[in-house]
Amino acid sequence: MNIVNAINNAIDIKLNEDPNVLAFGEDVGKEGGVFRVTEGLQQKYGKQRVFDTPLGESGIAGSAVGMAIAGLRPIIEMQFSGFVYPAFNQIVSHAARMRNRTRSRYSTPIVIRMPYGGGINALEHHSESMEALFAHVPGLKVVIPSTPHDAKGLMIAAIESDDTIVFMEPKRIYRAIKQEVPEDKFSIEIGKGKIVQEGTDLTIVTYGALVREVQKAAVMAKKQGISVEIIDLRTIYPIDRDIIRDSVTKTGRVITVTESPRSFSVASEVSQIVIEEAFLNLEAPPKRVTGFDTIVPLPKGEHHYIISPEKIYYEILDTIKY
Amino acid sequence: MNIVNAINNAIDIKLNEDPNVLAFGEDVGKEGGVFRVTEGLQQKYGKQRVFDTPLGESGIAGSAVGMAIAGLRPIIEMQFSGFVYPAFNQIVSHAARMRNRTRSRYSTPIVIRMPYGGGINALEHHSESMEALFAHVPGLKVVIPSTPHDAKGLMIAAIESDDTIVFMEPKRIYRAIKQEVPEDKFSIEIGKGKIVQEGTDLTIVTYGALVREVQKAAVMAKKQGISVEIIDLRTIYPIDRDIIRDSVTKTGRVITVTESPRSFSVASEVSQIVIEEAFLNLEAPPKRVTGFDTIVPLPKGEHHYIISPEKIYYEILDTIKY
Amino acid sequence: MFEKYNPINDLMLQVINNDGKVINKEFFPKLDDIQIIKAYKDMLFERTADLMTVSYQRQGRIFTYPPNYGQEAIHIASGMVIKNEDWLVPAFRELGAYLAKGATLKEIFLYFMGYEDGTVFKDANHILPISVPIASQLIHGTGLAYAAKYLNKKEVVFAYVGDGGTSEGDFHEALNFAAVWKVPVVFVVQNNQYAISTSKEDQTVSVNFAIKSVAYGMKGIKVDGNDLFAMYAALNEAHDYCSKGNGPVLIEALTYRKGAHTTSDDPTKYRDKAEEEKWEQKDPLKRLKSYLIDNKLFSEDQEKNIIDDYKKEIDRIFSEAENYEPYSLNEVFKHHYADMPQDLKNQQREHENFLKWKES
Amino acid sequence: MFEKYNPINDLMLQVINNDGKVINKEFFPKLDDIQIIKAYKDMLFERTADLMTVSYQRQGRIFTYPPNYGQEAIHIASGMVIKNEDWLVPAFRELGAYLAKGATLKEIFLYFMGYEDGTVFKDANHILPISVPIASQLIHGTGLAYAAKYLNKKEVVFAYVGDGGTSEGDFHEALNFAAVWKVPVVFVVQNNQYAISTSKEDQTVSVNFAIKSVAYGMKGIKVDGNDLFAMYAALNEAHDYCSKGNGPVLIEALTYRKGAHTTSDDPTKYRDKAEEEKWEQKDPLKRLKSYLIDNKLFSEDQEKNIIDDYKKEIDRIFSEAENYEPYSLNEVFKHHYADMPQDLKNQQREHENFLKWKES
Ligand SMILES: Cc1ncc(C[n+]2csc(CCOP(=O)(O)OP(=O)(O)O)c2C)c(N)n1
Ligand SMILES: Cc1ncc(C[n+]2csc(CCOP(=O)(O)OP(=O)(O)O)c2C)c(N)n1
Ligand SMILES: [Mg+2]
Ligand SMILES: [Mg+2]
Repeated sequence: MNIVNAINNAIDIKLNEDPNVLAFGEDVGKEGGVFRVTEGLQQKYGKQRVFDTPLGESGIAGSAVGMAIAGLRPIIEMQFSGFVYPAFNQIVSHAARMRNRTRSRYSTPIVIRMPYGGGINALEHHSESMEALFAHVPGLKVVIPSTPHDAKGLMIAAIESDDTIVFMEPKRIYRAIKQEVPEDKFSIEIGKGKIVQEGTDLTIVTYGALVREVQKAAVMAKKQGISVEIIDLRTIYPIDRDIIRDSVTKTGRVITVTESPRSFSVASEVSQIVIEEAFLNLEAPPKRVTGFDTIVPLPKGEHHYIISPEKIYYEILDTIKY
Repeated sequence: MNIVNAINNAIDIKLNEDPNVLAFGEDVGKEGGVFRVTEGLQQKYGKQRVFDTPLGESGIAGSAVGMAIAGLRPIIEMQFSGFVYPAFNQIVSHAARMRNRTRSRYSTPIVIRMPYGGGINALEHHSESMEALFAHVPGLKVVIPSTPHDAKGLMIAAIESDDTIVFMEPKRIYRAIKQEVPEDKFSIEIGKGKIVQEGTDLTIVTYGALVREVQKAAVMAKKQGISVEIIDLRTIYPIDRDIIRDSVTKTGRVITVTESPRSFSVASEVSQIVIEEAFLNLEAPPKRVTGFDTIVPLPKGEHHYIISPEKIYYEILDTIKY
Repeated sequence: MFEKYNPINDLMLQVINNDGKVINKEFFPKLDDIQIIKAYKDMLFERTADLMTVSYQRQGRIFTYPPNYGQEAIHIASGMVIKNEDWLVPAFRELGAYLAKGATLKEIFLYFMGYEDGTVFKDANHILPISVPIASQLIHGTGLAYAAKYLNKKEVVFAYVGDGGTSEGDFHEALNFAAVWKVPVVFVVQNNQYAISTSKEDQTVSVNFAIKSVAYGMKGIKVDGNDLFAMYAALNEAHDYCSKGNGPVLIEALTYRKGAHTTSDDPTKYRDKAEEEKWEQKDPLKRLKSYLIDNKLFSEDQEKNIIDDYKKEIDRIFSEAENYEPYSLNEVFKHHYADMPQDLKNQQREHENFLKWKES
Repeated sequence: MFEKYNPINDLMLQVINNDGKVINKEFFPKLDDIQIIKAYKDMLFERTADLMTVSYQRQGRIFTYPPNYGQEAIHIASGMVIKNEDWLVPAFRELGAYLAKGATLKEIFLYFMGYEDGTVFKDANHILPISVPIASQLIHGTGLAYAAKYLNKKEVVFAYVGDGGTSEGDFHEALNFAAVWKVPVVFVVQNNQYAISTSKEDQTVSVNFAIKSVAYGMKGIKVDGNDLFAMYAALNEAHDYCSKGNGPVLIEALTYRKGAHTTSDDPTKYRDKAEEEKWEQKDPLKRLKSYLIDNKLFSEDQEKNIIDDYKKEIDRIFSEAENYEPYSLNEVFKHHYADMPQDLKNQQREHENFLKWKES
């Protein structure tokens, strides 16, 4: 299974199991989404449960809020994360707040799916990584898988969660990784990171499509005798402090790698957590390797922006030398 | 002059000086805005230049983009920062990007004004501090004054800037501080912080309505012989690295105080800058004193959320003891 | 009714005139005298409670409050039509409708005193909380109606918005989605002539608000919102229409916000006495009272007594609200997530540590 | 014209039928034969360029591309009506209109090869870049029109959107603001029956798209978008109407997206051959060619030669684009701010240091 299959499989399992689960969005029904993540599901579950909506992100997110209050569990798609902004008001002012506003009377168990991230030679607005925007909003949880296995387990958990989950899908690796994934239902706890690879000299915290790139950089580092521990956050909010603390306490050095703009990013938050949790263990300043504080360039310029394993390796050397 | 007068004065000066300057938004014209920031300006400059719009934030921000392309300099108001989200798409996808998208052919010299922050016993959505959301978006600048003098100088600079400026106004102190402010035009450079008070033991970085609270805490600290240096950032993006570096290099200790939710906040970014710029000078981990990762409670619960001088003082002691 | 009052022709459904005379027998609703008397009393209660709330605010006993007076016919008629299983999706200026749906006045007071508890309406069935971001709630109405249809429930959703709110993009998306999905939701535009200081003319230049329904291929009707009978008739017809699976309806209720936008607002800045007086003639209570008195169903004397009783009751409820339990720190954190993140727990604990230190 | 074709009655302005016969003399526009022949050639150029671009994409020489074919009459008529001082506010499927406005085909190629340079249209006056976030550009059109009115300039704004785009909140706000402000902007809905895979029926249940104008109190008209004469007549009338200070106009141009949504899309998933064939009868080029041939203004032989020339020219332009200068790191940073933050400068310098290290 690749990530697309894994997410499809997770949604399929939940649609099958729970009649309250619905999946909708622009082009989600008949053609199964522009990335085919929901392919075949309308055919299987009917037009009332898996469907195309009019072209309006606010309408999609807002109607999901209403449905959720009525007891349904909508899985909605924003066609690209760059097009979530028209829905921002519904997400921030309502999905994230309805439970608090009604003192837990109503909750909004909505999964807001959206492909995100660069590296696919796309038009403008099709390449951004703005997870920090959601992570800063009280009342939301933000999940980003990096493997088919995790994508399935996290999607099941997201659909079953009574909270609103922003589920960001690293489209660059939608089909790039194939894995054996159990056919049965399983879930992965939201809020827990994963040690992708153990190491002793330096910790790299990352997530999404960059986990693979970090792994490549770690191979380069290994050749120089540098042992890198890699953490895949999997959930951006609530972030897994424990896994970060335990790792950095051990290694004393940390780099956070994210493809988003640098300032006010997830990397800054991870560094803050590190200094809160492991200040005295630090042998070098927590570093961030990120996109620039720029818009992702159109394809011909994107190689400048995209974070290469070499760049990560270069920063590893810098941190180790410190 | 208080902050309301100062901003009114700045807008007045620019309306008078430059026929391309317009000011509009919901209730901005006839009644001069719900906080009276634009009071009297429609009477003075006419309905074509200072006016009420239909109730649509996207329409307000989006039409400002069009006007700016045509050579005008719109100053628009979001009635409260909690109501900016319907305009988020226009701000993030267009105002922030038009210049880059057109390789500097068109720029969007727009000032997006919005009262923000808590402490005024308001209804829901009237108390948030979400400046980090804007600060993370490439292409925007984010300005927050804390005194009448700065409000005027920064507003003049914002109107004269060819960039899109998110101008957040700390409504809690709109009328709380009176200052002598020069009647003539002057401007304050965007991107430069200010040392509010010099000190040697610890740096506090803050902005907006909390500058005053930090000053109170510094008085408490002084009684204990602790000398606090206070930095008012004034601009959130681009943030003034130099002033932070120079101060923390000297004091070795830093706390960032902001009323926004904690995670992924301006405080995290400041800490990151500190560790990038002054790691070896640090005698304690950079700390953040912030709102909770919660929605600002309604007035009866707001005292729990609001950051008191005592709380800041408490954290000063903690950092000094480290 | 929807054919006859097609908004394209800019007609308005009216049943009684300003003097309370029935001018449109065809649409006089099937209500018996007892129901009509009760409706009037409910309007009286709403007005009394509303005016008293404004004065509590002037006394500094509650925070900013958006008064309802002038718009009671819409609210009370809504309350009469909306059934227990139906959904009420409020904006924030529908006091009588909340109360009819089972919200308590105490809760309303609590809300404007600054407690989230006050917008839960915990004993009311199928009601949403007060919604401040203009027009955004309409889409929830569409979603609720989708759920009703999907789950085969006999529910109709009633979602409210102001004249100003019709300009928001969310108004457009809510109505379009509802029409495409053909779901049972009645959108009620309380056209009270103003959005804060912004007049209807600066809001839209369409012939009326009801005609906006045409853009979505849905039924729409303009109704005299100060005429209880007309409002009841239209809402009831809309309920019926929706129940039968015909899809959504848009009702424009023409009315006037007699008071300020909120207690923080000063209407003299943007409207004149002459206009206020013109609308005074159309006051919904006055009109219905004339009808009742003409038909010997009610007397001025009665009114005085009733109001006195109401006042006492309202004062009692208000002091109950004033003695509500303190807002604990726990309440700040507790309701954000079904599964609360450790970070929130830590933040609460840290703050408790600070409070302990502060006390010592 | 707007009275006669009031969208409430769901009439459509058409001037020639599918066979190119004039069926509506009243609205046959004042165009001489030379203009008409040129219009046809421009449509032919657009189609040729468009089809070749799709094939370049198939060869992997450009990235995703949204084809225009089927919609050329709208674009070329627009190009004929839009004056140098007028503004063109594109969505992303108006190729012929960009070219007429002064954009170059080379730029278009550059854009879809992945250069921002390709959307600057630097020699074209008063044109906005291609806009991807659906419907958002319409509000820029309203703002430009406000500026034109405020600055007393004789400019009319033409802003484009698809059928799908009419569902976005921004469509609503753009039209409402324009109507309230009474500013000179013509909104053109290219109703090509689909928004990616979503059919018009799943998009709205209004009678037509032009009728949405009624909600804003503005003029609207439904036009056969595959009929160059009808499109020209309507656009010209709208230009005139706007120029005279009457406020905005909404034009629905009924057409069909003959190709895929983009080169990444596969329409066989959601529409059938029968439908495509039905629309083939209404192809805008075929219809105008029939008219020309009937009137002895053009011959099939000519066409072949013209297309051959076009192909050569297009190929030449394409290789020019393929040899465009490399995209420098500086270009990534340079255009974000008039006054570039130090942070951006630092980030660029750091990256340059890395590149130096990498090379060594
Ligand atoms: C999205 C949004 N923008 C602005 C506001 C501030 N605001 C509160 S009420 C109001 C006017 C509402 O007018 P209308 O819809 O006519 O309702 P009314 O107050 O007349 O009942 C405005 C602008 C808001 N609450 N939400
Ligand atoms: C706000 C936003 N949401 C989603 C998309 C993805 N998207 C690109 S084109 C398109 C369909 C547009 O349909 P229509 O408006 O009919 O124009 P057409 O493609 O038919 O010319 C969608 C959904 C987008 N670009 N912007
Ligand atoms: Mg109103
Ligand atoms: Mg289309």
